[in-house]
Formats: sequence, C-alpha cells, structure tokens
Amino acid sequence: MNIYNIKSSQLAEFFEQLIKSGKIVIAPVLKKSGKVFFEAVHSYDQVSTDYIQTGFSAKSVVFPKVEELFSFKKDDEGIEITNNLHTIPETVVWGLRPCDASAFNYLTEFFLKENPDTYFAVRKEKTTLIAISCAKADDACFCTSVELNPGSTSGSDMLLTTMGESVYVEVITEKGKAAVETAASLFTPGEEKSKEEFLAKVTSVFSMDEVKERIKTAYDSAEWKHASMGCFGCGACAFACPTCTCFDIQDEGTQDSGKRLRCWDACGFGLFTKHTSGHNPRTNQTERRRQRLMHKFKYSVENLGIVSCVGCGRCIRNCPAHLNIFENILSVTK
Amino acid sequence: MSEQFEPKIVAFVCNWCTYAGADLAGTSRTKYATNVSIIRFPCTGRIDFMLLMKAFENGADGIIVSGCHPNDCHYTSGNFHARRRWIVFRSLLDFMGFDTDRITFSWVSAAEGTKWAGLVNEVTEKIREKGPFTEFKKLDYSILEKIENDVVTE
Amino acid sequence: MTSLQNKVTELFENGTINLLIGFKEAIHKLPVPCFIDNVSQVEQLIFTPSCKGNLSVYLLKTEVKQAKKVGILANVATLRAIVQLVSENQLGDIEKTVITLDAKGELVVFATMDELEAYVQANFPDLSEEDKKLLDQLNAMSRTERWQYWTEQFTACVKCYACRAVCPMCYCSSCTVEGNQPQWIKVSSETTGNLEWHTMRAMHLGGRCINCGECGRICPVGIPVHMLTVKMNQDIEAEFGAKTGFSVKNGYALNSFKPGDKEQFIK
Amino acid sequence: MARIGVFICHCGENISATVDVAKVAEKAGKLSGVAFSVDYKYMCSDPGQTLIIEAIKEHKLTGIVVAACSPRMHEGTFRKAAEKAGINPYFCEMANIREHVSWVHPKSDATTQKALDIVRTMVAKVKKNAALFPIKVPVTKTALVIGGGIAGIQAALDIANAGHQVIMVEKKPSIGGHMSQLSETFPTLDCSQCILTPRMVEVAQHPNITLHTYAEVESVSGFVGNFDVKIKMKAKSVDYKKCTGCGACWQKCPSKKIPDEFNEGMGFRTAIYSPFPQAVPNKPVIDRPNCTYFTKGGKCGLCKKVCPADAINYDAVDEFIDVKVGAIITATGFDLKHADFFPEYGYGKFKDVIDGMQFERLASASGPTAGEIRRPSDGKIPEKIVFVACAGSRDKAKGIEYCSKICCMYTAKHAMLYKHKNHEGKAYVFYMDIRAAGKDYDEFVRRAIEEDEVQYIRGRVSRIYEKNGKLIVKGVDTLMNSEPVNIEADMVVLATAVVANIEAESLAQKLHISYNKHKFFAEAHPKLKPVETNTAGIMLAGACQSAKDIPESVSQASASASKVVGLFSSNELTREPIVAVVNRQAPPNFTSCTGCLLCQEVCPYHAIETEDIKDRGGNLIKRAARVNAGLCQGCGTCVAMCRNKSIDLQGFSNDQMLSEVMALLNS
Repeated sequence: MNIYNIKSSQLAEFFEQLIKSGKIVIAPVLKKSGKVFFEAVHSYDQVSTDYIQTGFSAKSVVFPKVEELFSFKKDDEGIEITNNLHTIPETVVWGLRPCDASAFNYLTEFFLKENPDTYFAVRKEKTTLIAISCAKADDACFCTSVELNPGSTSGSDMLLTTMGESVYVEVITEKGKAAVETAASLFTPGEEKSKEEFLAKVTSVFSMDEVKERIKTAYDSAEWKHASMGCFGCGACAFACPTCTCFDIQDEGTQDSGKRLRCWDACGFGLFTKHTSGHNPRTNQTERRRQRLMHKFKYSVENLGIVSCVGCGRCIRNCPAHLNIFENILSVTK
Repeated sequence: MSEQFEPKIVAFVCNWCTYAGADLAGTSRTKYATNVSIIRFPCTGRIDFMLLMKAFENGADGIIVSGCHPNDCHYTSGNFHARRRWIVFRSLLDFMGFDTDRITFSWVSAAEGTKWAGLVNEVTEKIREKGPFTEFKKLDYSILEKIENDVVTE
Repeated sequence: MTSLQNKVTELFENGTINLLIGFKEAIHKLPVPCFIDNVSQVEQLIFTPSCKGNLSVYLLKTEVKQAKKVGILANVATLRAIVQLVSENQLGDIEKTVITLDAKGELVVFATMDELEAYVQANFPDLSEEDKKLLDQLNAMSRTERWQYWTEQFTACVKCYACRAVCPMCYCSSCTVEGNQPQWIKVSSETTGNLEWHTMRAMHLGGRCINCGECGRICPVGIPVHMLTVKMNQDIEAEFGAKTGFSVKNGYALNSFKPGDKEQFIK
Repeated sequence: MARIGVFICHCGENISATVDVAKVAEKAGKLSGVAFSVDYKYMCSDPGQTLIIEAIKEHKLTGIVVAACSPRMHEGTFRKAAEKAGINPYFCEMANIREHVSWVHPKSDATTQKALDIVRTMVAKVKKNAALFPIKVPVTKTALVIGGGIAGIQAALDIANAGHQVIMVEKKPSIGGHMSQLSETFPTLDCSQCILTPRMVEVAQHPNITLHTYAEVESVSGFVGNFDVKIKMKAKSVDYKKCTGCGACWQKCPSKKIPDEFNEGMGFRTAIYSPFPQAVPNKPVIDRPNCTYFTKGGKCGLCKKVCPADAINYDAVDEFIDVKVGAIITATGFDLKHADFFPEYGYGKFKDVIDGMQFERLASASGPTAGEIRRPSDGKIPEKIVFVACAGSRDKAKGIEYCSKICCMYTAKHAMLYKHKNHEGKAYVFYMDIRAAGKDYDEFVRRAIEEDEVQYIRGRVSRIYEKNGKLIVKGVDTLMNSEPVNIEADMVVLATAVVANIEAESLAQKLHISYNKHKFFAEAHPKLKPVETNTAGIMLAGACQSAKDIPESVSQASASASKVVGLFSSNELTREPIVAVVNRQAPPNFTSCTGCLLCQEVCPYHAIETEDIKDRGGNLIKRAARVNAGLCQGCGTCVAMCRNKSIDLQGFSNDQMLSEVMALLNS
C-alpha cells in the first residue's frame, strides 16, 4: 500500500483530471427527490459531498440493471449476432463507501470464481474504485458488525479519508496508482497513520463469529415469521443491495430481430421461484426473506467463504416496512 | 424536393359501426390516404388502453379509435364504457406530458363511409404535419447509447 | 400499559381477535409493522403519528386471512383502504376489528362497517399540502416539460415493484406487468417499458386508489408515482362524482357510465 | 409450429387492379410461419374454395388467411371451407384488402404495401388463434308468459298451439287484462269481451298451458334456454280444486262496499270475489285486507259456511313454486295515470270528471250502468260531454313527454259511443293533434266528426271548475286565433296518459332487462329487434314496451311467440363461441381472478356470475367471476377492464390483438 496526502481543496482538481483522462466518472449526485444516487458526471460541481450513503450501491457499474448479452438480426442473407463488449468504457467510481467497495470482493468471487462471466470481467477490469471513508453514519449502518469499518480499504483501489485540510490517501492497487498518476503533482507521499478520529463511530450490534455459528441452525427458527411478516415482497432491498446478484435472462424482440438481456431480479419476489407448472417452492414472504438473509450470512459463506452483507444499511433505509436486517439476524440467532 | 413524411397510423375500430363504415367507404369507392390500417374489435369496449401504448411503442405515429355513436352500440353500452375510459386515459396521458393530439377519437357509424374517409385524410394530414413520433421512440434507445449518454447507475 | 395496549389486551381476552396487525418500534427507532397473536406481545405496540404505513395491505395476506379474527391499527388512509377493499369483495372472509386514533388522540374501535364508513366520511382527508404543491407545479408545466419530468423519473425506476407491494389496491395475485402470454410490458427496466408500467398501474388504480400516497413515499428512487392516481382521482371525481374509499356502495367510476357523460374530444 | 396458408384473392379485377397481388403473395410467403401462399382470381368461387381446401390438405396447414373482401362478407364462407378441409373453422381469418385497400386507394406501391401489412397482421393473429367450438346450450321447451292480458294470451296461445308448454302467470284473480274492461273496440266497434272471452277460455282449457292466476314472479335466474323461475302463488283462501265457481260465497259475503277495481271504482264488490262474470278462472279469491274474517280475528266465516264444496281455506298461505323455462315473454301491460295527477282538471274533486277507462266501464254492457252512460254524481244522462285528449301525455311539465298513442282513437270512440246512445247529446273533444295512423283509423275519426257530429276543438284545457251543477271547461281554440272556449259540461272524460305498469321496474330488475326512464321495457334494437330484450331468451309483448293498441299488442305478441317457437325448434341452442372466459389455473391459484367482481357491473347482459371454488372438503377457497356462455354476447368490455387480464375474449383474445398491433407496426 502507498500512502499519499492531497489537500482537501485540491480534490476538485484531481476529480477534473480523472474526467479529462477520458474515463466515465460516476459519483454521488443529489437528486430532486432529496436522495443521493451515483450518476455519470461531467464536473466536480455536480458531486455531492454530504451524504451518509447513496440510495443504491455502485454494483450497477459492473452488474447493470439491464445487461445486453447479445442482439440478433435476421434478414434475407441470414442471421447476424452482435454484442456490446467492445463498447464497455473505462470507468471510475468516485465516492463509494468502504462497505460498497468491499462488496466488489464478493461480486468478483460470485461472477468470476466458477464459469467466469465475460461481461462482469470486462466491466470489473475497466473499473477503478475510489472510495471515501465515512465521517458520518446513521442508525442503519452496521459495517462494524460484519467485520468492516468506516475506513476499510478492502475492495477499493484507492481510499480517501478527509483529515481536516488534508486528505489521507491510501492507494491499494495498481489501478489506484494509475489514478494518482492522472494528477501526480497534487499528491505528496505520506506516512501511514491512524484514521480513527476522522471516522464515524459505528457500534457493533452482533459478533460475526457468533452469528456465523448460530445461523447454521437458524433455518427452523420460529422468529423468521416475526422477522418477515411485514415484508411486502418488493425488490427494494435487493436492488439497492451492493451484493445481491440475482438476475433473470430475458429475450426481447420479434422473430426477426431481438436481444438477450440479463436483468436484476430479487428473491423477495413471489415469481422468483415460481415454476412453469404453477408450483412455487417458496410459498410465502417468510420463506423468501429467510432465503435472502440466510444467503447473506450462511450460504455465501458455505459457497464462497464470504459473508455477503457489508452492513451498508440500504435495505433498512429502503424497506417500505422499515424491516431491519440486523434486528432480524439478532432475533433468529438468539 | 424532399420526400413527404408518410405517417403510420393504426385505427382501433369496432366491428359493427366503424368497420362497417370503412367497408361502406370501400363499396362507395371513396378514395382516401393509405396511411391508416384497421384493427378490428368486436366493440370499442374491448379496446384495451394498453394496446394504444403498445402501438406507439412499436412505431405508430398516430392512432384512431372509433366506434358506434352513443346509443348505437351493438352491445348497448360498450361505447359508453369506452368513452369513460378514454376520458380518464387521455387526461392521464396529458398529465404525463404525452402528446394526446396523436390519438383521435371518433364516432363513425356503419352509414358514415364518407365520414370515415374524411377522418382518415384529416388525421393523416394532422400527423404528417406533426411529423414522426420520435418523442416516444427515442426513449427506447439502445443500452449502448444509454451508457454513453447518462450512465445512470441508480 | 397504554390505553391502546389495554384495549388490545381486552380484545384478545374476550376472543374478538386472534391476531392484531399493528406497529412496534424497530431497533433503528422507526415504526415497523408487527403481528401480535397473543397478549404477551401487546407491550410492544405503539401507534403514533409517525406510524404512516398502510397496514391494510396485510389483510390480504394468506397468513392473516387464516387467523380469521383480525384486529388492525388504522390511520384514515387505512380506513379508506378498508372501505374500498370491502366494496371490491376482498375482505369477506375475515372478521375485522378496526382501531383508529381520532383527532383528539382518543382510541376508536369500530363495531360495524357502517360506523367505520361514517367515521371516514366525517374525517375525509384532503390532499396533503406537499401533494397539492407538486400537483400545481406539474399542472403549471408545459406538456413537453411534463414529458421531460416524467420520463426522467421513469428512467430512474428499477422496477422493484415496491409501489405495487405497498399498495392496498394492488391485490391481484398475478399482475399484468408480469404476464407473459401475451407479454404486455418488458421485464427489463427501461424508460418506455417503465412508462408503460406506471401508466398501466395508474389506469388500473384510477377511481380505486385511496390516495394514501404510500407508493410515492416509499419509492427507493424517489418517484412521486402517487401523483398519477392523485390526478386521476381528481379528474374522476370532477367528471363522474365518484370518491374512492368513501362508501362501500360507492361504485367504481370506470365500470359504470352515464349516457350523458361529457367530453370534448370525440369527433 | 404454425403452418399458415395465405390466399390472395384478385376478386376479378376488384383487388388486382390496384394491388400487386402477385407481389403480396410472394412477400406473404416469406413471413415466418407461412407455409404456403398463392393468389387466385376468385377465392370465394367453387374452384377457389377447392384450391384452399386442397392446399390445407396438401401443405398440412394449421391456419389460413384469406386476403379478399370484408370478413363481414365472406368470413362464413371461408370458415366453412376450412372446416371442410378438416381444420377448426376458427383457424381462418380474413384480411380485408378490398373494401379497406383496393377500392379506396389508387394503384401504387403504398397500396400494395398496405395490403401486405394487413396480410401480415392477420397472419400474426391466426397464429394465436385457438380451436373454438360452437357453444351448445340445452333448451327447456317451456315458455313463461308474464301477464294475462291480450298480449300474454295471444303469445301463450301461439306458443301452445305450436306444441310447446306454456306457463302463464297473472297477478290478478283473472286473466283478461285491460281489454276485458273495454266496452267496444276501435275502429270496428265490436264488443271487446265478445272477442276476448273465447281466447281467455281457450287459455284455460289448452292442454299445453298451465295458468297461475293471483301469482307473481318472485325471482329469475339462469339464461336463455335455461331460466329458473320462482313463482309466488298468493294465498287465494279458496281451494280451486274443490271450488265449482257457483257463487254462493260472494252472494252471501257481508262486506259488500269494497270499491270494484274492475269497474274502476264506480261499483262495489264483495271481499270474496271473482272480478267479473266472465272471469277466467271464474273462481273467487278472498281479499284479505277487506275481509271481516281476517280483519276482525275470525269473526264472520260466512263464506265457509255457505260453500257447498267446502272450498274455503282461511289457513292458506303464500306458496312458492319453482319452474324451469327456456324463454320468457313479458306482457305486463300498462297503467293509466290517475287522480291526483290533474288537480287543475278537478279529477278526484268533481265526481263527474272521469278517466277514459271509467268511461269504458260506463259504456260497457257489463258495467255498473249496464251500458247506459250516466254520470257518477247523480246518475243522470249527461247532455254535454267534454273529452280531453292528451291529459298528461306529451306534456314535459308533467314529466311525460311521449305520446300515449291510443287516446286519439279511444277518445273518438268514446265520443261516438256517447252519440250513438244519446243522439241529442253534444260531445266536444279538446285535442292537440289527431294521430290516427292505423288501418281504417283516420276514417274512424272522420266518421266521429262528420257523421256523429262530435265537435273537435284544437287546444288545451286550462281549467275545469264547478258552477251551478255544471262543469265549466275553459280552454282555447287554437284554430280560431286562440279564442277562449268555455263549455258548460255535464261530464268530462280525461284521456289520461298511458304509463308503465307500476311494478315494471322491479320486474325488469328481476329479469335483468333494461328499461327506459319511463320504466317501459327496452327492446334489443329499436328497429331490428323490436320484440327481443337485451337478455337472450326474454321477449316483449304489448304495452309493457310502449303504449300500444290491441292489434299492435297482438302482433307483437305473435312476433314474440314466433321468436320463442324459433328458439324451441331445436333441442340445443348453438351460439358462436366468441364469448369471454375467466381463466382457470392450477392450484393454489385456481384462477388469476381476484374476485373483485368489478366486471359484473360492466356487462350489459349480466353474464358474469360468481363461482365459489371449493376444496374437497367443501371449504371455500376463493370466490371468482365466471362468464355464463349462454348469456355472453362477446363484446369484450369486461376484458378491457379486467386489470390482470383474468378474463379473455375468445376470437379477440389479448394475445391475438396484441400480436396484430405488433405485426402491423413491425414490417
């Protein structure tokens, strides 16, 4: 890891240099609705600096809500099949939180470990993650419970921590180095030091080790019902989640032309598990919500060795019923 | 001379009045524009507003919806129900900023072959003046363009 | 124990209810729906002005219907939803005990639907100031501005269907948006399909929506979807004189007609 | 995989003159799913049809599109051809490239392109077509006739004579209706009862007619061919099986001062009574609210004592019987506006201001005055009578803007009858217009004016008041510069408005038939279906539809009867399968229908019923809508308003319509 410092007042310039480098820069933007979302920007003026967490995660950079896998066209001469892989641009994600950045570790494992997904691979390869550590947190944040913290470097290419007039820059990867080089003159090498006093305080609500152990037997807990009766069955949590990876393959078009798409899906939807026969193995929201939570804390550990919840709190903030994932985890592992 | 824009117009009509009216225009050899093609329904009451949306999505520049005059419905009240539906649908579309001038509602009876021919010409002319309905079509740009235009990651 | 908790305890003890749908405080301090099936859990119950959710949605859940005798905490929007649901034959299979807080903060338990209806009619809510303001803004825009506004909104839509999920009137067991024979609306989330989805939802709710505004309030990307049905309801009331969630026998404006219905656009 | 055949017709040169049919056939042949495509001079000719049939067989076609004229012209022809070739006829669709293309557009590429667009559209549709089968509905060959007036009698006799069973329900103790009250009938002046009574007797004695008098229709369910009707048999208090109609009871009955309905209140009857001497059945009923036995708690009982047949049964109660019928004829007739409707004419205040029906009774040989026209107040023979036509009719202010139609004629008849009986008397008629458009009608009115010297005054009567024992009738004569006219009359006869039967609305609701704002029943089509209602299997006869005179009522009754006989001519009704259907799915959903039933209100035919879906234990799982294919006419209004597409219309399904739209626009 390399440490640098940059003046807070020069962040804007660094940002403009990133844009000038020809990459698509995606950063938090305050929308009319009062919520902050990642969006492609053209100038640092558009970037929001005052947000605890963006409404949705940055996963769509590597796993867009709709990914065109290929398109086809039939005419008198035959069928032509094309894809858009070559058009995927170099992208910088600016200002994602350490929790989001660490989610990329899980995404990478999920998409590339077995049967690597080309689309994800290309997008991931072309993406640089410049994270900003959290100076503020809210009641929904629980990164410390899932063994992360507001200053984790895991998953980021570069992590920025504002320390008064100066910004403490941790460069973790080669991509991070390349980012520094787009505006090398702004950075001065620095020494490794504690970020603690500049980070938000997030109290841990459970011990990950205990949860990992106890959730093994939680499948039949009666608490699932209480934890999930309020679930309306929408996809707000899954779509906002930085690690939810469920998708649905859809063909659109006519017999003469069309495209195959990979679209976000959510295990909370009743149709998610519905069979053609009409049979649905998960008949109610209790089973569906259990699946989602067990997946985060048990199945992904078994399959990929990673707890796939990063404690970003989006599912809590976005839930129409205000259901709370860590409250639910606590109750089913009691 | 630049080529004249030829709009694509779909007419959703009921079997008993307007379809028969269009048949009458044919039997009377009344000439009119080729831009309008008819889709036959048993009754205006059967016409789902979603079909209008799908027609625009698939490239229609204009739409005609036509059936029996009030009180003439073969099924007595299908057109009355349709009328209410169009009143609210049209207002909703307008509220969403949709160009409702691209939909023409009309009552054409089985005896009004001339009215039908006139309606087709009038609507064709109106839509021709308005030009292609790009407003709706351009929403459906390809994913490629989407990335370049506004890489929205929300 | 609060008066609410006492009342609910009484209802459990005298066998009026087997299940109560209410609110409790979640660990992060916000009100979260709770489902109480015995007296021991009554102490969690809260019912404050911050309890904005429309719990009537849960009355349609299979697990709730199985309880047969169901109590529910209801704000005025929830009461309207119950009236509308009864008029659409959706609550016939449960005995419901509806509890509300009146303007003075007093507990009201409705013994009959007639009582409930009368209460709703006497306390019929007006649009919120916020919604009125937004409606005025939208109405004041030019058509193209409105088009710009809504297409931007619908581009942001991710089709999480939270708007549908929280809607008490969206109770269809299968929704047309997910139908695939034929497929009316694309599964993928893109502007045209999203616009069609929201247009369709509005058309299906106009004249039935009870203006609770939940769909707009909870949209994770902040689309004020509820404005579509607010506008439609306004039109329908003006044109056809029908109010939603007002009376069980109110009727539905779009399955009825008057031969003299007025319009200016049919040639 | 669909194998569609496309057949392009030249229609001689009707199509081929402006459409490049060969090109359309060639391009159509390349459409996906099209296995065969050809153009031919006359598709509808025998060789043309043979070509289609052979092609279906040879190319194993699963569906065909015939691009020719309007489907309204030849759809049936080509569907039959398809059927002959062994495929379901509903796999045939027509592309209308004649009326909608070749005849209305000049020869051009655009015209050919439009023809191709339409062909492509219909190919897309036919690919989504499903095999449909005519709906067979069994027919119960029994008709219910509601109302035993002349219309009901005629309809019942016609149906019964055709060999079918008829059940007649009459709410009064006797059939006969208003016609039995009339004196003479226009324009022939033959005695009403003389021509009616034999028909009444025929009804009573007809082996195919079951007569229920003093009975009402309680409820009706079911549909054409299969109605279930509950009939309420009001307690007569007389056992008709025992009663011989001897009359001992009514002769001895002590309650003798009950105003007699049959004589329009101008005479009296007893509490146990048969309404008139020629009544059918000529057996009495007890009018319980007026009977001492019932009002005074068992005192009296005289009739029971005198009855030689022991037929009186005070303990009788209303009974209900259920019958199954295949068709229903409503012949419930009309009422006349009465009393308080005309305060300005003094009706109800002055005894000698009477209505037309009362005059009929005065003029009738069987009436209270034995046919002598004597005024009610003092029994004197009036010297001057004023007849007021349009009393209430054609009067917006009175809420009756329609013409009662029969008044012009009966007023002329009344004036004439009076003159024939009192040659010295003077008759005046105030009228608005004389509407005498029937056969021999105008001649009849002219006769009254010219031969019988009835004085016709065109104008309205503004007021009638009493002065020195005379009724002063104040009016104007609009043909004499609106000069005021004052007539000192001895009697005034008001031709009051014909209105719907007071119970018309509730009956219409039981039958699910429509009615207009005046509660007259609505015909299915004002010109082409004047005797049918919107509900298949229910017909109209007589004045329940609108004011009618006797010949019109009888004609309509016979017309209705012929419709019923037509319906009964086969054991099964065959209906086009273009009907709506509520989907059915595998458990646990059973159907996507949510049971909101908002569709019920939309259906003009009340064809949407509820179905309780139950588990094996009989527990209700779900209540959903179900379309009664017997009633559905296939308009599809329910389909468009069903939010989650649980109802679909066969032949015009969502899949078909959407495919058409997509295909039309995606060339």
